[in-house]
Amino acid sequence: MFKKLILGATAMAMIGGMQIQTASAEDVLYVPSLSYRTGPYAGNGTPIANGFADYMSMLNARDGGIGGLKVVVEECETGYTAQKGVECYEATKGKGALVYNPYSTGITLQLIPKAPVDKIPVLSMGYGLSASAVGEKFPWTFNYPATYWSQMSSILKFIDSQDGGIKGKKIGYIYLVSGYGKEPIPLLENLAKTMGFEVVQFPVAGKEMQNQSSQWLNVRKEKPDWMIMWGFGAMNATAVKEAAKIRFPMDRFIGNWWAGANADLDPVGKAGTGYRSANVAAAGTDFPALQDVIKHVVSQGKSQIDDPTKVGDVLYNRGLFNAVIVAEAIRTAQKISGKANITGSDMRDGLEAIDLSAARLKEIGLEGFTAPIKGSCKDHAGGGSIFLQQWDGENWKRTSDLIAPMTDIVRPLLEAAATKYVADKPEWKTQTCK
Amino acid sequence: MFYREAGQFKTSYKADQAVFPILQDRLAIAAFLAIAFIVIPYFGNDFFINSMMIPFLIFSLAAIGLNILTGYTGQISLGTGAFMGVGAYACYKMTSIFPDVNIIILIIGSGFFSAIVGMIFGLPSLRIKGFYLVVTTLAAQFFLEWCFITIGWLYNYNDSGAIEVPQREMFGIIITGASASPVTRYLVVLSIVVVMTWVASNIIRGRIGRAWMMIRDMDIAAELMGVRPLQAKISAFAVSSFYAGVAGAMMVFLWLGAAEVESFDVNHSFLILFMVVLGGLGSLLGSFMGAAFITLLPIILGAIPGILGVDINAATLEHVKFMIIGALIIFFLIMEPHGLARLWAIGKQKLRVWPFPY
Amino acid sequence: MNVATPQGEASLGARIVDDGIEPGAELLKVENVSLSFGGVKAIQDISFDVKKGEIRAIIGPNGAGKTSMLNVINGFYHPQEGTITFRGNVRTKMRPYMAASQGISRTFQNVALFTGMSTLDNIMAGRQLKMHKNFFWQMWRYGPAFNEEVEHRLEVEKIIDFLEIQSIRKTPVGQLPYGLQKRVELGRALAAEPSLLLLDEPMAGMNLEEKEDMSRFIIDVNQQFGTTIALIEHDMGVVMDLADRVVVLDYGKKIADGFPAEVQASQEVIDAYLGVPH
Amino acid sequence: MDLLYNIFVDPFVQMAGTPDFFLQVLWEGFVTGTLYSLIALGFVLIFKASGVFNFAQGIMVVFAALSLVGFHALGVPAYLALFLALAVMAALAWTVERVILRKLVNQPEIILFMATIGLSYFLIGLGEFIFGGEPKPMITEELGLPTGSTVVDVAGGIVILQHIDIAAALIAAVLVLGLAIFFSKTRIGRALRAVADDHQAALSVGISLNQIWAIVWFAAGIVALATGIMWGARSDVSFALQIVALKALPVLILGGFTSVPGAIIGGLIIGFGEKIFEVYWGGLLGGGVEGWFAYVLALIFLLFRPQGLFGEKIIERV
Repeated sequence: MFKKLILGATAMAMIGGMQIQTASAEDVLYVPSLSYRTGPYAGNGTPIANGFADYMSMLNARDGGIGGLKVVVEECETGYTAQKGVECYEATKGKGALVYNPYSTGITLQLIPKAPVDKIPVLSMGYGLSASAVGEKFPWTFNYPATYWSQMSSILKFIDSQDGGIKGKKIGYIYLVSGYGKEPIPLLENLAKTMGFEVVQFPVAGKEMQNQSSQWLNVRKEKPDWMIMWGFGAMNATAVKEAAKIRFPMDRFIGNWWAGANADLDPVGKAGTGYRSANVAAAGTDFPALQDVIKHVVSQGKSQIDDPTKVGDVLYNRGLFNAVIVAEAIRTAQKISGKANITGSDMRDGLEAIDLSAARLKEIGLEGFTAPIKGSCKDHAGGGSIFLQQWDGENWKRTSDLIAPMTDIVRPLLEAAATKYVADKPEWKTQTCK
Repeated sequence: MFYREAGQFKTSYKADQAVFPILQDRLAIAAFLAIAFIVIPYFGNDFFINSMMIPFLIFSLAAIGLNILTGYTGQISLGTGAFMGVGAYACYKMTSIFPDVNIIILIIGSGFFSAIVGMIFGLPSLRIKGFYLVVTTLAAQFFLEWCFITIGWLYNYNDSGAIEVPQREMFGIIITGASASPVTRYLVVLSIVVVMTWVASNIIRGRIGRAWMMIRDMDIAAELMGVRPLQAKISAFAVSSFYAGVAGAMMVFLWLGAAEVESFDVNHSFLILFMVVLGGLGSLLGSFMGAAFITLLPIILGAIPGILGVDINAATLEHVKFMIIGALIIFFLIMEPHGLARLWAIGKQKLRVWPFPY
Repeated sequence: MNVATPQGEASLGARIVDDGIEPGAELLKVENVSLSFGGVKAIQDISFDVKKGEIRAIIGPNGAGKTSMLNVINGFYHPQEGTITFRGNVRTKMRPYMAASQGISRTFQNVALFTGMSTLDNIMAGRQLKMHKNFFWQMWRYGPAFNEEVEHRLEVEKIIDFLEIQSIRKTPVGQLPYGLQKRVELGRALAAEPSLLLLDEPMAGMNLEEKEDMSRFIIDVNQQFGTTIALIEHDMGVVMDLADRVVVLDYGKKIADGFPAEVQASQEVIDAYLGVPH
Repeated sequence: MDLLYNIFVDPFVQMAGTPDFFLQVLWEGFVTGTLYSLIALGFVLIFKASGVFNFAQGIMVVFAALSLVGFHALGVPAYLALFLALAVMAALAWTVERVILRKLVNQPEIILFMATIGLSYFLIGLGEFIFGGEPKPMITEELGLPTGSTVVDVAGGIVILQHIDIAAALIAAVLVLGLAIFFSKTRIGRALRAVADDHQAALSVGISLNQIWAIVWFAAGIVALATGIMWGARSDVSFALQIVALKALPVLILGGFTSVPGAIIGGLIIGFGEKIFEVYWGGLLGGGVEGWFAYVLALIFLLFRPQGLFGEKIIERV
C-alpha cells in the first residue's frame, strides 16, 4: 500500500522534474513559441507559427544564429486557449525563455502580470492589450508594430481620405463578441464624436461565427456607408460571403489585420473581390530575406510547412515579421549588454531600444516589407503605421501607402486606459521615462 | 498482505459510520495528506505545482460539484463551466467592492452566487429529466457566457473584457496576483479542497445526501418516502453550483491570474463531465481520479515524445492527444462503465483477500 | 465489515404508533372514488374502510384496479371523484410526499428499492421524515446531525434484526436476490413507523418458503408493532390466512367486501376468479 | 415607456414598414431552419433506433465535408469524391457499431452519451491529423450546385434569393422525403421502427440490432454529409462548424427526440424565431443574442410542454 503511494508520488514528481532536466544549460537563445496549430483557429495559427520558426531556422542556417548563438524555438501548442497557454508558459519559462509571443489576446492578458515577476518580456505583436503600448505603465509588455486602437484610427483615416470624407457617414462595425472585438469600441465611439460620423455595431457571438445571416440582415436594414470588421478565424470568410449575398459594395468593407489572411479569403474566392484589409507586413516572397528562408529552410525540408507555395502568405509573413522583431531585439540586447548570452531582462531593454529603420530593413533583406519601427521607453508600439491590401479574387495585393495612426488622439486615450489598468493594482511596477 | 481488516471490530455505530472504517485506509489518507501538504511543496518545482497540482485540485473540486449533481442526484448538467464562471466573476466583483475583506472569504463567498444562479437554472429539473435537462443546462451555459461578455459591469468595464486578479495578502503573505508564489497558492487551494471534500462527504452520508441518492435511484419511490423532489433537486443544484463556483473563483484567482469568457466555455463543462464519468459517478474518490486523468494525461502524453527522444511537431502531438483521449474515454467506458473508482474498489477487494482469488 | 450486534432484545412491543386513532376505529375511509386515464376507467365508485390495527386485503384478478387503488391512497394518482379520509381528515389534492408525512408508507409490486444504495441506507431512507437537522449541521462530522444519524441508526438496526438481514447490511441492494429485496423494502417501509402500511403484492414471485417467511413478518409487524396494514395480493390462500377483512375488485368495481370466509363464499368473487363472461 | 415602445411597438412598425425586408428575414430564417432541421434529423435517426444521444453528429458533419473536400483535393473528380465521402461515412458507421455500440449494449444512457463525446474527441483529432486544421472552401461549383442569386421584386422592394439556399432547401426536402419512404416502405425501415419501439421485442422476432444500428448511423452520416456541403457552401469547411451543430439540441427539445416531423418543424421554428428575434429585438439587448435564444426558447417551451411538440404525455407508473 505505502509502497504504491510512494511509487506514485515519485512518478509524479519525476514527470514534474523532467521538465527542468530538459532545460539546457548550454548557451542558446531560447525563444518559446506558443503556437496554435489546432482548434477552431488553426487556420490562422499554423502559418504564423511556420513563419516564425522558419525565419529563426534561416538565421541559424545562414548566420549560425544571432551573435554566434543558435536560436532555439520551442513550440508549445495552446490551441488558442488561455489555460493551455499558461501551462505552456509554466513549462517553458524555467528554460531561460527570452520573450513570449502569446499569439492570443487571452493568453497575453494572463502573461502581462507575470512578466515583471518572472522578468521575461511579452511581445504581443498587434494584438493583446492596446494600453500596454504605454511603456511607462507597462515596462515588460510590447505591442509592436501597432495597437488595435492605432490601427482603427488608421482605417478611419483611410475612409476619411476617400470620396467626400467620413463626416456624416454611417460606419458599421462588425466584430467578434470577445475582448478582442470589443477592445476598439471606446476609440471608435470617441472618434465618432470628433470626426463626426455615426457608428452602428453588429456583434457576432463566437458560437455563431458561421451563422451570420442575422447580422447581415441588420446591415441591410441599417445601410451603412462603410463596414469595418474585427473578425477572426471562420468568422471572416462567412462575413465576406454574407456581404456578397446582400450585395454590399465590397471595396467599402475593410477588415483589420486578423481579418485579411489567405486562409480567410480562399474559401470565398471571386465573390470577395475588392474586400480590403489592414496589414503590417507585405505578402509575397519578393524579399531577399524570404528568398533566404526558401533557400536555407523550406527547400531543405526543414520547415513544417506542408505546401511550399504558402511561403509568403499574409500570416506566414506576419509570423516571420514577428521573428524579425524578436531577432532584432536580441541583437540590440546583445549590443546593450555586451554579451551574446542574454537574459530576459536584457531582452526587455533590447525590445525597448529596437530601431528597425528603413535602412536596417534593407540591410536584413526586407526593404519595403513593413513600416519602420522605433521603440522607446514611452512608446512600446513603435511607429504604428499600417497599409491596406485588397483581395483580387485569388490573392492579396497591397493597395495603399503606409497610413500613420492619429497618434495625437490615440496616445492620450491609451494613457488613460493604462492608468485605469494600473489604478486598482497598488503593487504594480511602473517605470519613469526621461 | 497489509490490507486486512480482520480483527478490526466496531463497538459502536458511531465508529462504524466513520468515513474510513478500515485502519489501513485511514493511514493511507494520512500519508496522502502528508505528501500533499509537506512533500510536494518541499520538492515540487513550479511547473509541477502550477500546471499539474493546482489545476488537478481545482478541477477535482469542480468534479465533486458535478458529481453531487450527476452522480448523487442523477441530474446531468452541461453547465458546470458557466457556473464556475459565475463564481469567478462574483469573486472578481467582490474584490473590487470589498477590497479589504480577506480573499479566502471572498473565494468561498463567491460560491453562494453561483449557488443562487444554479438554483434558478435547476428549477426546470422538477419537470424535465434526462437529455431534456442536458439541453436546459446548455441553455444556462450559453446564456451565462453571453452575460459575461455583454454585461460590462461584471468585468468593471475593462477595455480588455477580461477579469484580472488583484494582489491580495493574508498574514503578510501574498496569496493572489502574479507575485504570489506557486507553493502558497497551492497550499491555499489544497486546504480549501480538503475541507470542502470533507464537508461534501459529510453531506452525502447524511440525511440530505440520502435524499439525493433516493431521487437518483428511483424518484417516485423517494417521493413516496417523503422526499420533496423540488427541495432535493434544487439543493443538489445549489450545492453543486457552490462547489463549481468556488472552483471557478480559485481557477482565476489562484491559478490563471486572469480570465476571459473562454475560460468558462462549454468545453470545460464537457471536460468536467468526463472527469465525473471516468472517475466514477457517485464517488468522491472518483472525482479526484477523473480529474487527475483528464488534467494530467495530456501533460504526460505531451512529455512522452520528449522522453523517448522522438521529434513530433506540436500540432501532430495535439491531434494524437485528442485521439488518444477520445479513444481512452471510449475504452474506459467499455471496460469499466462505473469508472476508475470502481476499478480501485475491485483492486482493494482483491488486495483484501490476497493471496486467494476470492 | 464486522459490527457487534447491540445487546438485548429490541423492544418492539412498545412501538405502537400513536396517531390519535383508537384501535378498531376507522383509520382510512375511501368513499365513492373513481379514477380514469383518458377514456379508461381504472376505478369506478369504490368505497371501503380500513380500521386501526387490522390487516385489510384488496384482492382481485389482473387489471382489477388494485394497484391504482393503492396509488390513489398514497396520493400518487388523483381521483376524479370521491373523497379519502385519513386519520379523520378529508384529503384534498396532495403530492405523494404529503401522504408520507401523514403516516402512509408502502412497498411496490416491482421492487422499487434505491438500487445504488446499501441495505442499511435503504432502510435509513425510510426514516427520512423523522430526521430534521438542517443543512448547516449536515456539513460537519461531529455535532447534532451526526448524533441524530446514530440515533436513527439504532432504530434501523432493530428493524434489521427483526427482518433477519444483518448479514447484508452493507451490501448494495442491487446485488441481492429478489426475496431479500422484498424484505429490505418492507424494512424501509417499516422504518417510517407508518400508521398505515400499504403492501403491493408482497409475495409476488416468491417460492413457498419465502412466502411463509414474508407472511410471518407481516403478521409480526401487525401484532408486535401494531401497524395497520392494507395489502394487495394475488394468492387467495395466503390472503385468507392473513387478512382480517377483504375487499374484492374486478374491472375497477367493488364486488365484495367482508371477512375472508364471507368473501370466499360470494358467487361474484368465484365468477370473477374463474372468469365467467360479463 | 420608451423601452416598452421599443419592445412591443417598434419592431412591428418596422416589419410593416419594410415588408420586403421582413420577407428577406423570413427567407433567411427558413434556410437556416432547414439546415438546423437537417442536423437535428441526424440526431433523431440515431436516437430513435439505438437510444443513443449522439453528440458526435456535429463532428460527423465536419468529418463528412472534410472527406469530400479532401478527396477532391487529391484530384478525384467531384462526384467520385462524393461517393468516396459516403463510403467513409459508411465505414465510420460500421466501425462505431462494431467498436462502441456493440460493446455498450444495455449500459445506461449517460454512458452511451459520454461514449459519443469520446468519439467526437477522437474524430476531431483524426480529422485534424488527416486534413489539417485550416478552413477549406467547399467545392460548390464542382458538385454542380448553383451559385449566384436571383432578385425578386416584391412588396415594393427586393428579396435576394441565393441559388445555393434554394438548392439547400430542395435537397433537404428530398432527403427527408427519401428517408421517410425508406423507413415506411422498406423491410429495413419497418425493422427500424420495430427496434425503436422495443429492442427486446424486435430481437425476439429475429431483427438484427447490429445491422440496424449500422444502417441508421450510415443514414445519419448521409444527412451529415448533406449538412456539411450546404453549410460549407455558406461559410467554409472548418472545425468551428461543429459548434453550429449544437443548435440542433434546442431543435430536438422543441420537436421531441424521436419525431422526424418534429425535427423539421422544430428546426424551422428555431430558424424563423432566432432571425426575427435577432433582427428586430436583438439590438435592445446589445446584439449577439442568437447564441442562446434557441436554448432559452426551448427551455421556456419545456416548462409548459415537457414532452416536446409531438411527444405524448407520459403516464408514470409504479
